[in-house]
Amino acid sequence: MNAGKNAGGPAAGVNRLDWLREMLRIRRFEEKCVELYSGGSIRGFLHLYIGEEAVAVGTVACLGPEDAIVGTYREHGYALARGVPSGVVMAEMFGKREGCARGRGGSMHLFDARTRLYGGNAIVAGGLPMAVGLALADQMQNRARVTCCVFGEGAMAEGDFHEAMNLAALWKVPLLFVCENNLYAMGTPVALELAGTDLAKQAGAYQMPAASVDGMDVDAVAVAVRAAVEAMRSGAGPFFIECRTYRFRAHSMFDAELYREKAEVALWKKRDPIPAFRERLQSEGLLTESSWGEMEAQVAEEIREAVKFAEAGTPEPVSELTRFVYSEPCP
Amino acid sequence: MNAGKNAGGPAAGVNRLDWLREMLRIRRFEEKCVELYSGGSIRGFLHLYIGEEAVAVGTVACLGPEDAIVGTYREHGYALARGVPSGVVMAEMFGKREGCARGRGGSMHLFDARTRLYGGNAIVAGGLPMAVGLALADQMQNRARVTCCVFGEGAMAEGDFHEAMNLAALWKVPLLFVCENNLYAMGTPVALELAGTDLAKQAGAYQMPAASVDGMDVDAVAVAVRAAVEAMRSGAGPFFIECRTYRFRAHSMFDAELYREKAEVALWKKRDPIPAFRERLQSEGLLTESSWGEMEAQVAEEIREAVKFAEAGTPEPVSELTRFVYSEPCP
Amino acid sequence: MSATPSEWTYREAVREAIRAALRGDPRVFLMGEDVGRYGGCFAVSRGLLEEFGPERIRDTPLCESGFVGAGIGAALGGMRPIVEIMTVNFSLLALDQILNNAATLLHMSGGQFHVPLVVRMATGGGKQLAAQHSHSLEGWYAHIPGLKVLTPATVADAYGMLETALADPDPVLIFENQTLYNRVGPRECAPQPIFGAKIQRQGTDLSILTYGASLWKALAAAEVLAEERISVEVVDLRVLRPLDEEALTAAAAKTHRILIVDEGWRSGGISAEISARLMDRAFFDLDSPVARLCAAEVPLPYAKQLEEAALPGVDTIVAAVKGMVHHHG
Amino acid sequence: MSATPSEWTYREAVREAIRAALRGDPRVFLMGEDVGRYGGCFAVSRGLLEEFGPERIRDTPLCESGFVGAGIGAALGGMRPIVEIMTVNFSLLALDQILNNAATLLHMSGGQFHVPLVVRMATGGGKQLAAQHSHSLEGWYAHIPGLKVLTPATVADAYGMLETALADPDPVLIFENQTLYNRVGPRECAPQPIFGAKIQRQGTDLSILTYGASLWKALAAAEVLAEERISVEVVDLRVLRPLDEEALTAAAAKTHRILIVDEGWRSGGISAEISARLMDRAFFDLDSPVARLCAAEVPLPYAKQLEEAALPGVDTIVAAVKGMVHHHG
Ligand SMILES: Cc1ncc(C[n+]2csc(CCOP(=O)(O)OP(=O)(O)O)c2C)c(N)n1
Ligand SMILES: Cc1ncc(C[n+]2csc(CCOP(=O)(O)OP(=O)(O)O)c2C)c(N)n1
Ligand SMILES: [Mg+2]
Ligand SMILES: [Mg+2]
Repeated sequence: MNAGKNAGGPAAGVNRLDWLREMLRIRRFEEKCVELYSGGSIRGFLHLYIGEEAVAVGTVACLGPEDAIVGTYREHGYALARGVPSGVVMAEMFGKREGCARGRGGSMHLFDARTRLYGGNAIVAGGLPMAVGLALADQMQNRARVTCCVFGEGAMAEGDFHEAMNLAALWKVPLLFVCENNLYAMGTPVALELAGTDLAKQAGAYQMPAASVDGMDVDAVAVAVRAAVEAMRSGAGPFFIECRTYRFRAHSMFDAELYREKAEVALWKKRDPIPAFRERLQSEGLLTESSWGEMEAQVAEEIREAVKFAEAGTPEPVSELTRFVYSEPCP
Repeated sequence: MNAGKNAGGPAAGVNRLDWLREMLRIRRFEEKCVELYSGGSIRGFLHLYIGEEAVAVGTVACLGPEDAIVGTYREHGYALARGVPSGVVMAEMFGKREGCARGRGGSMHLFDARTRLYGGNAIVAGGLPMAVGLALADQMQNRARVTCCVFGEGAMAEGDFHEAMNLAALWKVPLLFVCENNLYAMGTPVALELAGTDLAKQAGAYQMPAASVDGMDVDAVAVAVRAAVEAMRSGAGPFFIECRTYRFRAHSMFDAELYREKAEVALWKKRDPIPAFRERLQSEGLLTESSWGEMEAQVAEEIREAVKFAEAGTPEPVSELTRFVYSEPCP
Repeated sequence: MSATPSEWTYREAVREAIRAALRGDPRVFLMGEDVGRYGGCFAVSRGLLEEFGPERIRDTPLCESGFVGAGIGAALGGMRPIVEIMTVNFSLLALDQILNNAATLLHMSGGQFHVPLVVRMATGGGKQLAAQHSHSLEGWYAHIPGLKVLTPATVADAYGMLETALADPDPVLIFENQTLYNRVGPRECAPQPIFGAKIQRQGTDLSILTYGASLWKALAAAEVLAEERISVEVVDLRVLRPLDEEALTAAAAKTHRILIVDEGWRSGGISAEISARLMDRAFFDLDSPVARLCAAEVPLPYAKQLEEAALPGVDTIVAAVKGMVHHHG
Repeated sequence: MSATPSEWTYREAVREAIRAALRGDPRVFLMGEDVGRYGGCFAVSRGLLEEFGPERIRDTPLCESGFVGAGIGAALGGMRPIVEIMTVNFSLLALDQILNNAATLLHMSGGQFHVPLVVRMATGGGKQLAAQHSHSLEGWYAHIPGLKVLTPATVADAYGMLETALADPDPVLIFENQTLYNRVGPRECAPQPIFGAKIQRQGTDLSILTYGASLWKALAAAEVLAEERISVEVVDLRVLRPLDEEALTAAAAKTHRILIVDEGWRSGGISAEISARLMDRAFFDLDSPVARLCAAEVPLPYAKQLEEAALPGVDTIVAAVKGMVHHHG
């Protein structure tokens, strides 16, 4: 399936202004994180999603509240788009008990039962088999839910990716594979990672339908994801979508970026999903300069509040260290 | 590549009578093993190759003495065709020090440095990454050798298969992937094992050339393998060959064969590679009734000698138990 | 399989426990390689496919990491999967899923995501299956926080621990020693606790702490030793994580001499942990150092004579006990 | 990295050891994720690609099982691969290759196939990397026969053990604690033995047995304790398999009190094995039970305060020593 062909504009009832706002929230949130990292409030690994926001926002926009997401260590965007409050996410990165994993997870391990966000998984491809199981549970219990698992193109070299693809396809479970192809796995370009670089074609080996879309275009992502999710909900089995995207920042805070040209980064930055979408909405008459300004202000305010919330939180007490290694007896 | 198309008859200098003899040796050897298993001289797991002999014989026929083989637990055929003396193989199954692994391996773990037989590997697909490394070593040392790894279609569901395919294709190492598609992994039919049952097509996902051949026809196997090996020796990179075959016996000695119809087995037995090839050689005037009789007699004599050799061997002494956990200091 | 009507085999006990669980709870299903059509590689699940169908007796492709991970996900999704890995040796392929996901998710998510997963696998040597099919790694798994590690040795536990494991909200690994499947015992269908050791034979001179297949070797050894007036207590550990520390210290307090018998490798095995706990909690109760009789530290070999020499046996247990009782008696 | 000309960092020492090996032996090559273009996830291999090219500084795709297996095969094929796994946590994906192949092939083949493979990996917590990037599993690996397990703590060992490991005909795992890479030490390019513990500080009241990053915590604690006139001996184990049993018993014979400090989990960790060996070989030399100070048995958490509480620290070592010396003194 090619997203451009099969589908028209956004579905009825969709508020694309929200999509712009979501992308902006993620952007500003992460920019703040960089600052806070320099200041020492956030530690550990911090993987930024800046440049890739259209993928998370376009994907999450097409999921229902009962659907599940299994993300990677580069998952801030999913947590925010999914509705985990930004303060709660920030508190997690501050190691506070108000965080969505009570400070145990940090940036790489955001979890939220309410929105069915199953991580924040930092073993590359390690979440995919689990996602098969979540989808299987829905299938076996006759629930019309879907599960969406996200991974980078680098993950496709791992055996777990293939085992999950094969199981999902064999069992026809409602699982959406969203590949964020940002061209690099840390410093390794996709051509050194995968013998077959036509990623959607890989799905063919499992007889799984697939699409490849412009991951810098939130509309394109949403069109493809919506079609896939609808098909899955009526029992069509799994679906694979490659989103061609790019990370504007370093892999993590420990990356000298020796492996790519500044010019390449600059070129991709011209395709920044946020200004592009903003202009589109403006040209469609859905957004004015002033409503954009308001949006920026609202988001800035939200981020300020998030930081305040995180700062005001309680460090998860050391006395709680051994809690949750095992479940607690039911009361 | 389709084997039938690209290649003519057997290469010059090839003695196809030897192929018949090799298949017969394997067959009679294993029939003897069954007897000996019932008698208790052989224990552990015993996986018979009966019905699949054309694959090993056709493959090994195209390898040079310097080439390497990485086999599975169903590897008697490879050891014998490769020239590990039948007495030595039998001694291994008797747990004798004269065995090719000094009794430590048994049926599933035949090893032989002289003929570069790297197992006998009983973790399904576990030998494949190792085979990539063997081929890589040749490539890095500029040796024109090839490595041949063998596996069942069931192994293709394992992540290790995919990791090995990807590495081999990326690095263009001289590695031949020989898939023995005998339609079952223990009791699981291929349709429940693999979402994509066109196996040669799987190789396409790695941009690896592939062929699918009749694994009951030793000529067809040899034609395909020879073409692949020649290409690999001149730097063409890895190659995948599916050999469509069937195991006539149970998976191992602990298999009630609940999962397949007797009629299906009977049908495949009509395609037994040995009588078929024998008739072909007869019709080509290369074999007479009496030379066949002689061959049977020679093979029977060899097997008798092999058993004698094994029986006369010394049980690997218990005092040697801890030898070879680590290497011994060089003298 | 020569069971009387009031008896059955360990294999049957496991099978019937699975059957009862499947009947009792629609969330329960069994998945693994060849559990269905083939009947299970050790014939444990034979006949279940016919009763429950291929959704609930789910044959998986060969992909240990994939289907264990799928089990974790299914557990998160509200099911109660029983995942069968043919043998512990193959479970290494799934170790990332077991350690980095199953054992970790609850803590890492701040208590949000429970993983009520049961993984069963065969373990152990003694059948001449050589180095890729014979190891005893259950004690090694006991290193991992977040897991519970069960080693049913008796037919009663084979049945009863599964039910309790399925009711547990956390991941539980059940290790079934390959050599026990044909063992016959009373046909009992009661749930059994998944914590706590059990004294299987009372004695006063020395305590053998053991589990799994070795329990029976230890009991046979105790019988032999009784004829020589050496009174041996035999404790079935039953559960390797969490260890029943009270039972360990009680043994030391009672007999003052301890022999641990374990078919796993010695260095860093469960025998080490038991010895270290006794060091910690019972040092002044011990008359002599805790002794360990374990598998030789070699990849288990095929040949019968080698494999037998590599594993603890009744003879070596008897000799070890005599050595301890006489030297320090 | 504030090294004087006669000093360098642990990171540089490892890098230069690799460089020397690559220069000295055409069979040596380095392979792993991001060892080339990226410069190594801990910047260990930065600059090597430029000198040796992409064949010998080989960036692999993400496939731990695949490239560790390829390392085994390359070793069998006459090469001397150094395989880098980014951290021990990801090595679980390769555990089947490590245990069922690398550690097993020589024995299983009756002595025919040696596997001269070196696998390096980062290990340990302390950098707030949470539960999938922080565990210390080196002691766990020490359970496996056929492997050698090295834990260089000093800059000299970081350089010198690699050379010796590469000369070894068997598979060697080298664990580099993440927190040590920036440690500065004398610039020494001598090979170091890959067997044997080393006394890093003499003392008489109590011996601390430790390794890796904890060595430095133990030495700092000894310094603090010296001010209170408690004389602590500090032993760097250096190698976890095979363990230097003589060094363990010598420590017991000298100070009669032993504290093991280990950043791995306690149950079934290397601390258990050391305690059990002392039980076995030095029971009558001990004045008090061997004590263990280990990581809390939890998946290591992200938050600084939690992670610090989970790991042994100078303070907790000091407190443990005082408790032992005063209670039983
Ligand atoms: C199994 C495993 N191996 C290695 C790593 C270290 N690592 C973290 S992210 C990463 C690159 C992943 O690339 P990709 O899948 O393309 O995702 P991206 O980071 O580009 O979003 C690597 C090698 C890991 N976390 N897990
Ligand atoms: C990793 C692993 N999982 C499971 C097994 C048990 N097992 C041995 S052979 C086999 C079936 C393999 O089927 P296939 O690859 O098609 O080879 P065939 O036996 O048909 O030749 C299984 C499941 C194993 N040895 N290794
Ligand atoms: Mg990427
Ligand atoms: Mg097969």
